[in-house]
Amino acid sequence: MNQVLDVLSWVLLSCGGFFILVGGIGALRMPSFYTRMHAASVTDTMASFLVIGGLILQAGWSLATVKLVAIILFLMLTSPTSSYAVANAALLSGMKPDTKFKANKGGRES
Amino acid sequence: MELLGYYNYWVFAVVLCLGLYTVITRNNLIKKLLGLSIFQSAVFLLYITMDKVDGGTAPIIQKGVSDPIFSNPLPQVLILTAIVVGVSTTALGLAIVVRIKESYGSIEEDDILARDSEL
Amino acid sequence: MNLNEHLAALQIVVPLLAVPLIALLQLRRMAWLVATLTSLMAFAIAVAMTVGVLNGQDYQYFMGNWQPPYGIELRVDALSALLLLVITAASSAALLASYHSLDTQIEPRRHALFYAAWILALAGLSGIAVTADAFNVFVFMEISSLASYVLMAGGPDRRGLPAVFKYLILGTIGATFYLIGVGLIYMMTGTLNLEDMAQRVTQVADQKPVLAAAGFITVGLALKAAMFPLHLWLPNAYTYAPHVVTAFLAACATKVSLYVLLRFDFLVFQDNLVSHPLRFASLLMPMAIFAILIASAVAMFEKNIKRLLAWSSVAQIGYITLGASLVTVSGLTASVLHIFNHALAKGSLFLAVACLAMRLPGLQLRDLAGCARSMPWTFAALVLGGLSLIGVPGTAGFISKWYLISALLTLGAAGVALVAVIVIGSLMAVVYIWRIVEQAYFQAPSNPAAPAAEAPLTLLVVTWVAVLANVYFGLQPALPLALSSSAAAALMGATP
Amino acid sequence: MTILFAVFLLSLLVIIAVAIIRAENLFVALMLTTIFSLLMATNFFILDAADVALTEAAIGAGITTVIFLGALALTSEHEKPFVAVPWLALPVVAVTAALLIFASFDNPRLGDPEAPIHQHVVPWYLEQTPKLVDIPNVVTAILGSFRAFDTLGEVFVIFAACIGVLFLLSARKPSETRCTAPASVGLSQHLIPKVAGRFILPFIILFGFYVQFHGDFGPGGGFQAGAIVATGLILFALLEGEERALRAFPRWIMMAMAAGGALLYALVGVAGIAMGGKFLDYSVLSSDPIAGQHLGILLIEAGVGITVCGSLLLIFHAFAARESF
Repeated sequence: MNQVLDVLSWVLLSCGGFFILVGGIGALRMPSFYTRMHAASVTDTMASFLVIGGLILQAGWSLATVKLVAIILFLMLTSPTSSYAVANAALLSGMKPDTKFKANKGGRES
Repeated sequence: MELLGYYNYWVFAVVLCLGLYTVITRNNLIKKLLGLSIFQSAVFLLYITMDKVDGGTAPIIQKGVSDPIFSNPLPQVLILTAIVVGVSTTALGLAIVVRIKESYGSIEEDDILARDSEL
Repeated sequence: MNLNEHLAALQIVVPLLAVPLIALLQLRRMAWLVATLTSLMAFAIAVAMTVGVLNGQDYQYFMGNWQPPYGIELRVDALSALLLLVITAASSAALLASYHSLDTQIEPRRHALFYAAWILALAGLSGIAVTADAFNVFVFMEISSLASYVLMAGGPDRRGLPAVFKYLILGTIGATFYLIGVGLIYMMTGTLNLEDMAQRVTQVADQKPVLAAAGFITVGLALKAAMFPLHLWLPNAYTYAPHVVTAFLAACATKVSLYVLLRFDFLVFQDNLVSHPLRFASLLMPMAIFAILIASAVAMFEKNIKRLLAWSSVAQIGYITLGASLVTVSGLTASVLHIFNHALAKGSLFLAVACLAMRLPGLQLRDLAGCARSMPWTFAALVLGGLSLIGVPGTAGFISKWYLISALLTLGAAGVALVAVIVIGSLMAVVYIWRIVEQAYFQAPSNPAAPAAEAPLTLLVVTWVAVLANVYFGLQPALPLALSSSAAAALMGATP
Repeated sequence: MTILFAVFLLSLLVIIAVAIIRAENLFVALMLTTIFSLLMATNFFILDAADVALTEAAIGAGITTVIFLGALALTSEHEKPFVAVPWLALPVVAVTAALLIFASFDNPRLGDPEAPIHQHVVPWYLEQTPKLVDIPNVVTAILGSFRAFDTLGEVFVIFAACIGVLFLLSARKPSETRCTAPASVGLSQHLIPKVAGRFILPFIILFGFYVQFHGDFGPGGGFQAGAIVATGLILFALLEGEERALRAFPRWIMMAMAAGGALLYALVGVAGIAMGGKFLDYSVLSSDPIAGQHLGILLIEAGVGITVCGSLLLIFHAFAARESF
């Protein structure tokens, strides 16, 4: 049983790591501000939930688990809010979202 | 591995000097204060590096753990003080910068000097 | 409960207790009253301890009743007693003067905060003088620095703000260097108590970190003490500060950093670093000579009276370090004595400037023409203070220069050359003081905005008390002399 | 393993420091400084300094950033492009770094249990704390009792900063820069931050109190707690706007807190003298010395927390209210 939990937690942890990597690459490579933010939000939500889920499995039934659950709840509240605030600030400062799918900025596509 | 034991001291030296460099060379007063806070943070690293003992834990005595190894608590106490000193200095510096901006209209050192020599 | 044994702690605790009270008082006259009473009380404590020290009492105090090196130790010996006298007396005199002088410079509703900062500066400076713990010195150094930035930024001239900002940056760098130095020594010895440190540094086999520590501490404190190439913050910060603040801080702020420097170099390093006296002297002496010559020369051409006196302060710090750089008992005696006497002279000069500024806010030298006729008392005080600064016999300044010269003459030929430096420096002081006298006494009044009346009476009385103290200690130098010679002996006593 | 992780974090620290210097937008530089502080806090945690890590995160990364933001709003965001090549500064700084690195080879290696600082003074603290003070967190014992005088000084440092900022920012503005900006309404027009913020706020304050009273047993204490509670109240001001925040929590309460906490600390010390001990001697406060120590530490930690919270709030509001001053 312990073995299974251990494997499962490592799977979760590595998946979390993978999504952090994806989010990082996305934040660097995406074409516009809003798409970058979209990519970065993967690290906020998916990746951190997976990592903390893995950690909970590692911790077992202890005080640490309670604290980790509290962290998840806190993240669920704050990270969407902060993303909203950033996007809203960008919109207010005059950055227009690209609605016409002109992804070929810089002539990368033919 | 032996050399890695000194890595902390090198980072302390490099970060300290980066901070000092910013303070000396930049004209912008807020940038100077940012440099100053990096400069101060580097010293925190020096003190905290000293406190580590191999295999030690944070110096909180727990019942039932026999013969524990603790890291050194004294530098931690000193740095708690230094952190508060740092934020106090920064706040005061920023208040002065705000006043400078209001009376000179600029926070660049060369502009301020130029405006004083106009008088 | 015997209060006498708690005096060392009360020296700091009384001002610290007063600070929150003053900050809460919104009535400015009340704030002034509480601040002045606190400062006078601190002065009384300092006097009581000086008497005790002269009678051979040792004021050693363990904070929280924890033995050093585990707890923080306070210690008052002759050197700290002398410093405490200077600090508390300067603060009390300047506070009494501020009753009138401050009204023209700071809006009344900000006075309570100003006085709170003042008493914080007082507490910080006396804390540095009292404590015997290297890190505790840093804490009180920061209290006094933060408070003095605030005080100096209070002036009405906008040029004061960049000047204070520069002081803040350099002061913080200085304090941080000091902190690095203390950290390095702590790393090698494991203690923060100065006495304990002095004993344990001897056992440190390898000296590289200790040497680096000595360098950092010396440079850091030299920055705070405005020693010669590191004095750049001082002239403008002093010039644009409110006048009473200049009188207070010019009398004691830089000296307190010098005091810590002397403590560290003579108590901790002296005994332990190979050829320390030689290194110390060879580094400090050229700086001291340059300070005396260059700063005096700059002062000769200065157009603003306050800035002129500020440059003269840089030169006078040179005299103090010159005495210390001899590393002899007589040199140190002269040095410590000059800390006391220069505080007297500069304090009374800046108080006289505060009187003058009541009627002539610009303080430009050319506006002075003929002012001595309408303000005879103010100018008489300026002249007497100036004479003490120059070192004319009969004034306090003479005594310390006399001791400095006799200490130098024991060195032989090299000493004579150094005496020449002092004589040249004093002659330059004659020139810059004469420029004020000439304008004020021998020029026809040309300025239409010339003052018509004398400064307020209380301000004049305080100034004259300070000036007469110059004369008194010039004729009766027994008290400062006893303190400084026993301080010098104690400092040198660390060497076998 | 840990050491490799530490090396990675430290290298990141250097990279971020370089990035801060190179950033021309001050806002960007400030955000990088916050990251720098958080990384620093992580490093402290790896080096077993949990208390310091918590403080650096709360004060270095949190409060400092907020104060900087307040100042940036009043000044300008862009740095003038940097032209002059610093021929003098570069060698000076390089030589300092080289000297420090040179001296470092005689420093004790990281984690060396034979280092002098682990031999002298500190063993006494670790040994005597259970007997004399009897609280688990040795850092709190030193901070609150053995070196309580330093901590008293520290409280007055932050109080000095608070007095200074209030004094400087209560000066009249030069007439040409005076403007009649409308009173800020904060984020009250924005639904999502408002709802989320209101939901989190009580938990932040609760956490602050936890840190305050748990300081004897784990990492935490007055400084961290004061900063955390102040952060919560600053969040309230951001959500509801200056005006409402000041109506709910007026300036005189903050001033009373800042002054009262400092006074409380000093008076506990004086009580030591009055009851026949030394200044800050808690053992005489109660018939049982250990109970006296507990009482003393509790009181002074409360004083620290109250002062820090009040001072930081006053500093924040001084910057925030300057616009419409």
